[in-house]
Amino acid sequence: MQTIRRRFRSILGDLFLLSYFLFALFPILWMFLISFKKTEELYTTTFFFHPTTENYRIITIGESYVQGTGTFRPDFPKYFLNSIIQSSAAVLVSLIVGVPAAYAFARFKFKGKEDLAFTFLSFRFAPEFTVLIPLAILYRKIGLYNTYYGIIWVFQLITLPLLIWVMRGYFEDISPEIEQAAMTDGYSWWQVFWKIMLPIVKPGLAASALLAFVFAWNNFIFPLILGGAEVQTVTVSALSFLSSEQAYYNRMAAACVIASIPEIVLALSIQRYLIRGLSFGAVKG
Amino acid sequence: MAKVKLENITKTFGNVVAVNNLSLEIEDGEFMVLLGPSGAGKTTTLKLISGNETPEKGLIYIGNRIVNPLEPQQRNVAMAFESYALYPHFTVYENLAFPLKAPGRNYSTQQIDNRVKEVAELLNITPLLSRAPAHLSGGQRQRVSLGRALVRDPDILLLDEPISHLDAKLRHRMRAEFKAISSRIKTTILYVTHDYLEAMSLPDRVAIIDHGTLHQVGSPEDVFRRPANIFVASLLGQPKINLIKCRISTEDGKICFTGLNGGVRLLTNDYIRDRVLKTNLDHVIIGIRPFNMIPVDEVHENETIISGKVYVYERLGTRGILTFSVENQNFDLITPISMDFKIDAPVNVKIDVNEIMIFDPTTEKNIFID
Amino acid sequence: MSSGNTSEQINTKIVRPPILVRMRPYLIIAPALLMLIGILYPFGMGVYYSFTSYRLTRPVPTFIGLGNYIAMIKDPGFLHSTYVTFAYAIGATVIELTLGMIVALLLDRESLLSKILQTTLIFPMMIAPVIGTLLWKLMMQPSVGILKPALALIGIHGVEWAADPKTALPSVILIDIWIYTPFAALLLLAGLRALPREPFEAARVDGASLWFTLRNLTFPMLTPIIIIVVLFRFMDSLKMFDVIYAMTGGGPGDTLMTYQLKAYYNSFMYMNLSAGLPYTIVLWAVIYFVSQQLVKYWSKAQRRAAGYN
Amino acid sequence: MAELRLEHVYKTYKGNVEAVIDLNLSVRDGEFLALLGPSGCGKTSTLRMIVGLEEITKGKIYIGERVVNNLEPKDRNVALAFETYALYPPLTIRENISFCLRAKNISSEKIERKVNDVASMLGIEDILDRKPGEIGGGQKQRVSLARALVRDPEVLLLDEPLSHLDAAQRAHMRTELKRLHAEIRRTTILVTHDQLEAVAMAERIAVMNFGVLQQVGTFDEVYLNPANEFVAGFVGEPPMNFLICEPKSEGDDLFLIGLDGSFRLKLIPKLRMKVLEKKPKTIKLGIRPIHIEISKTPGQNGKLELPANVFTFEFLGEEGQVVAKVGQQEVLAMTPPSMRLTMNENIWLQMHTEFTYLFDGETGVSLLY
Repeated sequence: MQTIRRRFRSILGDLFLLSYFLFALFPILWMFLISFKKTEELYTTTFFFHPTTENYRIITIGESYVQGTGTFRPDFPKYFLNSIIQSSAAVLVSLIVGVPAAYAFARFKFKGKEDLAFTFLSFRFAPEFTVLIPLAILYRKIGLYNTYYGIIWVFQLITLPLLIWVMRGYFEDISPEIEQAAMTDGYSWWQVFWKIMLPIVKPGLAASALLAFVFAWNNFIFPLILGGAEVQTVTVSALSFLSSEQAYYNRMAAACVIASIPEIVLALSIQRYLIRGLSFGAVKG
Repeated sequence: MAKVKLENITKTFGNVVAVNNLSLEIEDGEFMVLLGPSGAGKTTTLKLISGNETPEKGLIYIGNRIVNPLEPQQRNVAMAFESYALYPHFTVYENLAFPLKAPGRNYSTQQIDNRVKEVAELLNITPLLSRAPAHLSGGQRQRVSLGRALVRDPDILLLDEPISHLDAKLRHRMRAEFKAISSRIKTTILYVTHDYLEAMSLPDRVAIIDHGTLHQVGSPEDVFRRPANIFVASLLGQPKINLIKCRISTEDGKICFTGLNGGVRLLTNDYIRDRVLKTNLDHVIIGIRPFNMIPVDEVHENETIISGKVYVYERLGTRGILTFSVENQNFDLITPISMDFKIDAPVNVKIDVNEIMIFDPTTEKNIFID
Repeated sequence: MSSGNTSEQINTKIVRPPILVRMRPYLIIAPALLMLIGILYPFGMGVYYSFTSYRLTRPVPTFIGLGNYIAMIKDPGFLHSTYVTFAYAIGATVIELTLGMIVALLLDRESLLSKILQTTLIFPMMIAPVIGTLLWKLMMQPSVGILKPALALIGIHGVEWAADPKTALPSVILIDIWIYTPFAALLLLAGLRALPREPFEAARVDGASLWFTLRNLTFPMLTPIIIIVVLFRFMDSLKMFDVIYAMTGGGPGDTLMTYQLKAYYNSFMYMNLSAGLPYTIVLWAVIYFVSQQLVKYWSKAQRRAAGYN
Repeated sequence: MAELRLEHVYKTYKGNVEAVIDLNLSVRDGEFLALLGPSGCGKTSTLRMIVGLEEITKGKIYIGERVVNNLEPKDRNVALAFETYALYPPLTIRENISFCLRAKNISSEKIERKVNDVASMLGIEDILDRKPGEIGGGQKQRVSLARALVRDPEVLLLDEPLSHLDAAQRAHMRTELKRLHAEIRRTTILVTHDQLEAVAMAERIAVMNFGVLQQVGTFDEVYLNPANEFVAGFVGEPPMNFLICEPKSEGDDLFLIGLDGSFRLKLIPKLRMKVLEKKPKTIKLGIRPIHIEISKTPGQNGKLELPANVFTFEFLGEEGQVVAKVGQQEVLAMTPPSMRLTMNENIWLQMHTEFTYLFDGETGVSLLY
């Protein structure tokens, strides 16, 4: 029953789809490509060149080179480590604080519950500078500026609302009767939470923690304002490649590739749970 | 094994009164069914006893202990949920063993293993022990949920519509099977259902509730033969009992009910006459069960006959259901499968006058029960 | 306790559950509450400072009422800044929604192509926005970038992208679209797949054309998710900082000076914190108000899509 | 109005799952036929092939004289009432019903009139401006019927129309659908797994199992002389009992010896002749629960009789239900309201000879044909 008109329409559809994915994926491919270009070939060739891994070697092992006003040691691995420590610590704190809260939001009735939940959500939408400007003052006063703790604390603005709302959705999906059955079987609410609720939401919990990690990792504005040299993340450091006169685009591309690998891997592993995380549990993927 | 007593229990959700001043006693070791339409507060009553819900008013005794302040895990109650509520991440074996591993219950792993295997044998789900709940059929899930409640020896066993989600054939078989099992379970059982067949066949006593209020408690036969009111009468029996509003008049010493503006005239025996006179009512609602109405070809004078028009005739396998209308009120009766009726054809129906029930039109109470 | 006396006489102590059980929800939520206070405090400070004059060079807050807000409005660049902030947000959201819907509809057809491509749909959004922007900056580079030769192939020359004030806004919107269209596409695709199948089969039996079905069935039933996409995209693009800062830092000149950029420059470049705060607090007020309306509209749309009035 | 014919129709899904095998079925013009079978027997695939929502793997489907295999659903002039009603959630009931008319841009007065006619026929005039979410199951059922009938189709298809209603609504809708068909006289096909529905509403019943048509006939044909063991067991509630036994002739009499000698029955001449003719190795004796009379003493009146032992007895108000064991095999029977039986009491099951059926032990085919 495939009429001519229907087949024509599906070809047109596929053409449009191909062109969109070209627009979406080509830049990543191109970034990957020029990260293997030697500096000399940077300006002369487009697709055919002699690939080299020198860019990766320079930014990972690190090498000092003169850059205008002073020597600049782009020790990229340190920034990479900073990002990992800060993002994972922030997610850990949010898990410890947020998951019980999400369970309380899902199961218990208490005064002011919905306003509380909505306030957490409003953090996600508040413009960053409303809190960054006062924190810039506060951090310098209490010595949190340019420290891991400072960044981990401010990252809560990203990771905590996400975890609370997504986990609330997962807890609400579990029928209350499963808990009631477990309690009737003789377990206190804490053991029920630990032995029944958490194991059931484990996959969703892992996925939303990873997604929170990616959003913290990708954040640029918090470390830019509240982080100094010691705690600089990959996102802030990527920008510094451009400021040098002798623009090492190929090294920047290499830095961008390394900075993006964790996210791509994580994104593929939590494919099924992405929808829920992205929409804060509003859309059940 | 313990007695359960509910004393003036009231439970509301927002402004909906789920349980309304309910007082009910279930004897030690008794099998009682709680029957009522959906939304009557049956499940809420179970959850009040198990502790998953707390009443606003009233006391709950298990044995002679007031259990209101106790949480479910402190009440030694076992419950099989309507939605089965199996632990999705455990195998069937782990689901059955879970209650035995609860804190405060020191069963050795060997004891647990024996007990689980014994219950699995009883419910013949032994081949399923290593499966995950997701791979079980409805009937199998229902048995695992029942097994999880039977595995320990609780003071009370609460069963919430255990077999109502199965398809008709499986339900008939499971009901018969449950009848066999229940004789071997030595504990007080409270079994909730909306299906009157289960209420008739399984328990020692039936409690009928609607909108959270108790209508009647009694043996299945007692509740079926002598319903306390119209609600109970129409709840038991399929198709429903036929109700006719009648005027009372006396004709040469006998009480005569006339209804459907002359469509029906019933002359009653002396026993009924005495009861009716005592109530000094001028109107009554009489109830006739479908199997007490028989379609006849010829009419004899001393029989009570209602004549009407066939509305529709359905042959349902074992029997036919004839719906006939008199003064555009429809009545149902059961016929043997061999009969056949054409739509709108006239039909005469004989009524067995001694089997009729009589209700007070205002209080809807059965006048034979004081 | 003989059951003789009525339940009221038994004092409630025996009947009410112990204090620990009743306070349980608050105990569980306590750490999150502490965190909440820790976050609300700086917000409060921010609002307070916006009514004072406070410079990093002279960190003594002196109360000046609405002085900062009046200064902001009088600022010659304020009007343009408002225009570019909202133009960026509306432009990005509308295009991402439309493009996302088309991609979602095409992916929903379960063709072999859509199965392959679907797994890579999320990639642009997973890369840090600032890195994505650098990438496009590189591509737009006349010397090393790929866009100049590529466009030359199809006869387009001399596109200055973000360097030219006329094409600066479209360039940054293009990058925003590249990063966030997957968000719209993924959510809408999930929405399409969650729709019940039978109504669409009924529409086919009823002989409805593709467009007629889309207009009368698909879009009305997808409205709740469309609202969620608009909610997230409009709010986020209103406060977008990374893309514009990494691309041109607000330039060329003041062409891309959105409220966030204004707040950043006033507070951290010119050290005048209380001059920067009004921009971000006004933006927050706008976002809070718009998100409230959208959430209200969302619950109404959800009822309508599910078949209620 | 048109006759519907299926000739050698096959439906094979991916991974050659044969859903429908060589189906030949013709439905007379204006007839009400039920397609009855357990879930997964191919009845829904057949329905979807007739409507055009599924490709026809092999064979032809005629509506009237037209072959409809390659026609789009909308060009086949058939209408389908979906099992889950498939109403359009965002549209009002009026828009739901007029959806197909608006899709064909018919004039709005004509649409208005047609919608009101079909709405009054189904008694849903008062809910035309409500939304699908705000009406009950019975009403949703009527709206989906109205939407099907407003197109004035040649063939009306009902996919498990009553399966989502509660018991009271189901009984009511059974009578409504039967009266509706009497009124519109449209060729109607009812797909259902519930034999009560099929028996109550349809004039003829086509029983299917594993994609194969088992038997087509009126209720009496299918109920009183089932073609095979499946049809006998499927039609009739509670289902027919089957006792496995072996034929043994002694002199010119023929006896049926129960599994492990649990019973011995002398066959009446009519049945003996059939068994001798077909010579099956083993036989399944079929008897319906309502055709069994229970007696507490062995009978003498020459009826076919089985000694049995009570396993469970249930008192159900209007009647009782007993599960008795004949050797190891179980037999379910009904008892009059007054009778009471106790666990493992010895009873005798007396069977009406004209309602006893014999099926070939291996093939399950009825021996009485």
